[in-house]
Amino acid sequence: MEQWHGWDKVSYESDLDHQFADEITSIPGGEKLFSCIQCGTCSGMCPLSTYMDFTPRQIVAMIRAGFRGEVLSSYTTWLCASCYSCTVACPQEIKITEIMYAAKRIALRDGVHPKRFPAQVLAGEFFDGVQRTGRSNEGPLLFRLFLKTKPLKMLGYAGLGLGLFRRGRISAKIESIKRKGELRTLLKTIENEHWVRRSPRSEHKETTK
Amino acid sequence: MSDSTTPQNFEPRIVAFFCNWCTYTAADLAGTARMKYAANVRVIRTMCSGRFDPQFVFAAFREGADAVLLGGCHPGDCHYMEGNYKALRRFFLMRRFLESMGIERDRIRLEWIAASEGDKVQRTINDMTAAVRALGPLSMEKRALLHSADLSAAIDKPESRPAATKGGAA
Amino acid sequence: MSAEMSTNGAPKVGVYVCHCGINIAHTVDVNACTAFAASLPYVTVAREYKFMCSDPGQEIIQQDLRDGKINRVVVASCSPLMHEGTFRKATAVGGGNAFMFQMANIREHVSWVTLDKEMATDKAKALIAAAVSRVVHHAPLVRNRVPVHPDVMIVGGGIAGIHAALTMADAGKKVYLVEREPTIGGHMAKFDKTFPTLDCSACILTPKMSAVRSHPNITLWTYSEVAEVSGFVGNFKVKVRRKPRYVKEDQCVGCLDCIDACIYKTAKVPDEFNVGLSKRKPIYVPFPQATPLVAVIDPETCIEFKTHRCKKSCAEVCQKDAIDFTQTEQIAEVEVGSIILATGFKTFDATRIARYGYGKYANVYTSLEVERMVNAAGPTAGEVKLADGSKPKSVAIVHCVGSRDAHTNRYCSRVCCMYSLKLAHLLKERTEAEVYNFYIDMRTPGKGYEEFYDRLLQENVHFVRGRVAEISDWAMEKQEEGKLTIRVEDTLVGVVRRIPVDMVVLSVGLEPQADADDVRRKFNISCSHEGWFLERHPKLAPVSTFTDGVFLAGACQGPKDIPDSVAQAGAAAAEALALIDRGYVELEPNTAYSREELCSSCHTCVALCPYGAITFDTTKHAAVVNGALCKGCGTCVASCPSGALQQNLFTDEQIFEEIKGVLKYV
Amino acid sequence: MKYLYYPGCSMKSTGKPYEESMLAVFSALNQGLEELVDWNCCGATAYMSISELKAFALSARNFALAEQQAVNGETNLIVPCAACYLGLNKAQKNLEEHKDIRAIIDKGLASAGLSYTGRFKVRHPLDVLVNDIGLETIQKRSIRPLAGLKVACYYGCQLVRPYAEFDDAHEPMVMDRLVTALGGTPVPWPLKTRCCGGSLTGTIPEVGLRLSYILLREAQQRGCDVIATACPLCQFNLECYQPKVSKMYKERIDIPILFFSQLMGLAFGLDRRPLGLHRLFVPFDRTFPVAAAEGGAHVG
Repeated sequence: MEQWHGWDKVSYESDLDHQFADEITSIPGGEKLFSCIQCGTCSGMCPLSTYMDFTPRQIVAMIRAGFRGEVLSSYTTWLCASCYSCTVACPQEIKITEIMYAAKRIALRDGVHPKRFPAQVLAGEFFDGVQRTGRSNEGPLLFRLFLKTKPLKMLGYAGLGLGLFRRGRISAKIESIKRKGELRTLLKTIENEHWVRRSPRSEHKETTK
Repeated sequence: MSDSTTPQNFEPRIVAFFCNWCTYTAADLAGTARMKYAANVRVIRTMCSGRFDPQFVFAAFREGADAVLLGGCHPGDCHYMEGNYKALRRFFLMRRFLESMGIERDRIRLEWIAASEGDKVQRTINDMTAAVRALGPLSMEKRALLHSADLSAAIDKPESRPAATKGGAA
Repeated sequence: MSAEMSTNGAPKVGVYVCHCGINIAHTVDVNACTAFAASLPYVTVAREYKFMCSDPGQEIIQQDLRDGKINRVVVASCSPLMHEGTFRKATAVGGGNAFMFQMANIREHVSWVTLDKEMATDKAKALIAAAVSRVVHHAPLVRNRVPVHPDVMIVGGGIAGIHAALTMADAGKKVYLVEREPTIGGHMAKFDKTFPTLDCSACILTPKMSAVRSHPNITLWTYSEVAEVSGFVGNFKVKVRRKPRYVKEDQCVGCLDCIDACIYKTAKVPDEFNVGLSKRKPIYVPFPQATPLVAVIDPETCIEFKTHRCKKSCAEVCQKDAIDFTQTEQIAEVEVGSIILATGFKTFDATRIARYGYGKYANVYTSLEVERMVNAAGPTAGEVKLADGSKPKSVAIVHCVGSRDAHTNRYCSRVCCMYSLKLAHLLKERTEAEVYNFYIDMRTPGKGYEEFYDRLLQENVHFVRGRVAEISDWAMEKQEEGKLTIRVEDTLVGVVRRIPVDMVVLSVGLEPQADADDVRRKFNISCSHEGWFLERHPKLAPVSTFTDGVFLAGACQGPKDIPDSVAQAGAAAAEALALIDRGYVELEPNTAYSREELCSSCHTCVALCPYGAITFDTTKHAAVVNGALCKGCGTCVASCPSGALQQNLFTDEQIFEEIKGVLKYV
Repeated sequence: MKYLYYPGCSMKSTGKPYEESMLAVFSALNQGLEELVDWNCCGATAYMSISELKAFALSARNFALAEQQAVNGETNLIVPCAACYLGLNKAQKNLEEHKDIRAIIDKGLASAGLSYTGRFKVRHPLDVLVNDIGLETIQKRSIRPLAGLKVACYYGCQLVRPYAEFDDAHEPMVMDRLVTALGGTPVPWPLKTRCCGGSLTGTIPEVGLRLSYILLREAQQRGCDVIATACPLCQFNLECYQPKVSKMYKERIDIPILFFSQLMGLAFGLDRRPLGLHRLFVPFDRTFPVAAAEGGAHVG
């Protein structure tokens, strides 16, 4: 079925983004990424690496080498369940889980994430809900999520939803904090700072210029 | 942090006294490992931190230093058995004396840095330089005070027989 | 001796600024520094040169001295710990006094650590000014010579200690070899084969062990530890604690009848030599080639020591009456001129990595256990067996256990790749099992090492590049049931693999001995971050320490294999021999002295001196310093309220001048 | 010592039986918990995919509120949800280690009339029960020891990683020790910290459910009667999808999933309803007789 059309596997330097690693490693402690020895402990520990298109180790290598497009559009980061087994086992103390988050954030911002998974929708819904009410409301959240992503599958989960409802473990009521204004002010102030963190490496580059 | 009265381009001058066996060696190691750090610290070597005479510190302030850093071997590691303990006892007294003259605490520091701790030299010097930069230059009035003070009387030599000094310095 | 301005005429200082190739010149403006130096008081000559430490560089200084242009020398270059000796000598050769010299460290403390050129140049100038203003107040000094005791002590009887001992003894020196265990031989005695040649470890080691035993120049003290060290280079006094074996060493002939006669008919105590894989009796010899071949009684487990009611069949059967339950610890005291430390290493404790299941799963072994297992003289007579007695059909060898990991040890243990390859070969040979090696990087630098790797690649051993993530007993499929499953990313393929095996060998790394920190304090030396004994210079003085007369051999200085340990032991022996054959050491003249007329009789200094070098002379009513005992720390000087005590090379005046100089100009 | 209690959103919905049983157990031990007033979402994991800084801000508000509320000098914030435990700890670590982050969060808090010093320590109830209250007390209180009950202690991932200091990140033991003190038998199994699938069960079910399946299958194969959990999401994933998992892998999966606090309540002899046992999907009906001897459980 697959037909070979011929491809060019060379990556030209002009295809790569050498600022990408600096952008990713601007997270606190992110510079440890450059210490990677490519041992694969992360991938071996990861319970989800077997489903990923690139293993976590490969993602680290790709970030370091500047494969921006490939990293941001890969499924790997969206398959990360944030279980931190890679992070605590990494012999070089690279915060791999946080690197995954950083890649997810950039992919969402740039709109280049893979469209197959609804993970980003969940993230977005969660975000909006919390901004509004100060709390996450699992019932309404799940409801909206399924409406947005797979309305037909809703039926399959309807039983579960009903079961939860009957057992008093989910409700349609929206929980909210009292002092919403306080939270809004806090988040607004931070937003207005338009703060961008720099990686130590990119700062170093600047000072030595 | 930076105070509006502090000139942005103020580069503090910090005099350091390092013992030969641990801290001076560590500073050499930082060099060999090409660790970059602030150029504000100038090191004077003695054989042991036990040689650090409080008068050296006062002299440094008098002659224009904005801060003084002392470095010796970790407790228990002194090449001469216990010179660093003597340094510690003098340090507390000296700092109290300096504070009484209005010289800020952050301008004098004692650190134990082992021969293998090049990174600690780097960290200590960077931290201290930043702290002193924030404090600004030591004022001429305070320097003048050090000129006039009868230091040998003020700093009664802390040593006496070991039994009598057990239990701390300050 | 006074540190007043010398009688050597008015001070004429020569300043020499070194480029050190581009090491200094790249960051520091050498020309600006030289011009600056020329402007300083008393400076009559200021020059710069590419490499001051080279012969032509030294010649420049000597010529200026000979021409009478200068009588004091300042070299601004590297650290005094690097080349102070070189330039002092050059000063002396040029006709000056070696101590009319001062160094400004503008490499380690300036050019290598500063990014900004302007700031680096300013700092260099300040350090040069400090040196100049200090050297003006230098006085000529003479070095004292003390004789070197010709005997040597070697601590540790592994291959490094043994080799050093034989080298020294063959050169006619008297050697005390002190070993903590009941036998010498160390780790090497536990191995079956050695890489890369696969020659039998015992075959090459045991002849050396018996040579130690029979050598007339070697006093062998096993089951002994150094208790205390005092003195200094050339003249150390060492106290050695000799633990009781309860068997007279000079009587025991090594027939081992006592062991057979012990009322314990079966061995019950875990055998230390076999890392717990077998049992021994309370009276035992560690292994058949133990040196000395003398039994030891372990009082912790011996019935006689516990109940005093044993019928003592061991003593009954001994024809030489060598058993002596009344032995007590003895302290032996000896004088030696030099000491070689060869205290070795310990292996990493694999229980620290819970994911690898050591201690939880019976068939997870450490490499040292497997070394014993494959040894024909070991607990299984060379057979590789699982916990249930069967032969493994598949074995995983896991590299880098406790190495290259921030959670355990960051460093590479250096020997594990090669010994893992060796074990892979031996396991294949003994069991015909499928053998897997899991490695991060295959490190085989060494003569014949890469060739050995190449050989293994041809021996049908599997190599998977990836650090093992976990070892567990949960099965995802039929094949995995009842096995240990390795989960690892095959990084060369980019796929996570699960590999079921019968047996796991954890290639544990090397660590400093548990008591390395106590030992280094005893000998007054330093340790690196990881706890290895610190050499004086990693390249140029790898077997010396910062304490003169104390040398290092073998793995106590860092992970090392047998060839490197032996080479280093030879080097340490050569350094010690050089010291002994010179016959004397020259001491730094940085001792304290008393200006008796200024002493206010406060006695402060007397109690402070850790060496008892200061006494109070009641006739002179002044403290006096015994220069032979003084080590030159200067603590007394800093404490002297009247300024009566001074320290050569570090007088108050010199240091005050240095402080002034370092701040006055820049 | 008094504790402030931060529930987090899940404890009020899917994790309701967790909250009910935990409060019941603490009160049975005479240990009061005071709920943090007007707490907000911790910032949790999904939030971090969008704005890490805002996630820190949300956590910081909770800490600021706790500091306001702590009139009796409380410094411990009990956080039962593993995701909140991680989120709050992470925020605190970053505020402590990175001055730049601290500065901006401080600015935000100040604008809302709040302040943060960082004196509160985030504690998981397991940590508090075992290390503050003590297993001896718990054992004494266990009048109906869980004799013969084989328990797979499942810690999940975010409880022990990467910030918890009270136990090992891969081989934690506190819950095992707790179950032993309750008179039950913890079954050794190697998956106690392997991820249950987390939020992937909702977003990428074919993968998320497989992770749950692996755990359920292994626990069942080792003959466990029950899996004890310490996180609302873990409990939800392992329990609620059992029919789906059974269908997907054509294998009967049927094992009760309890919160450790529910097991404690049973051992303490509390009624079933206040422990939220009626809210389970896979029923757990076992009862345990009162121990014969005075003083409660006999633990070997």
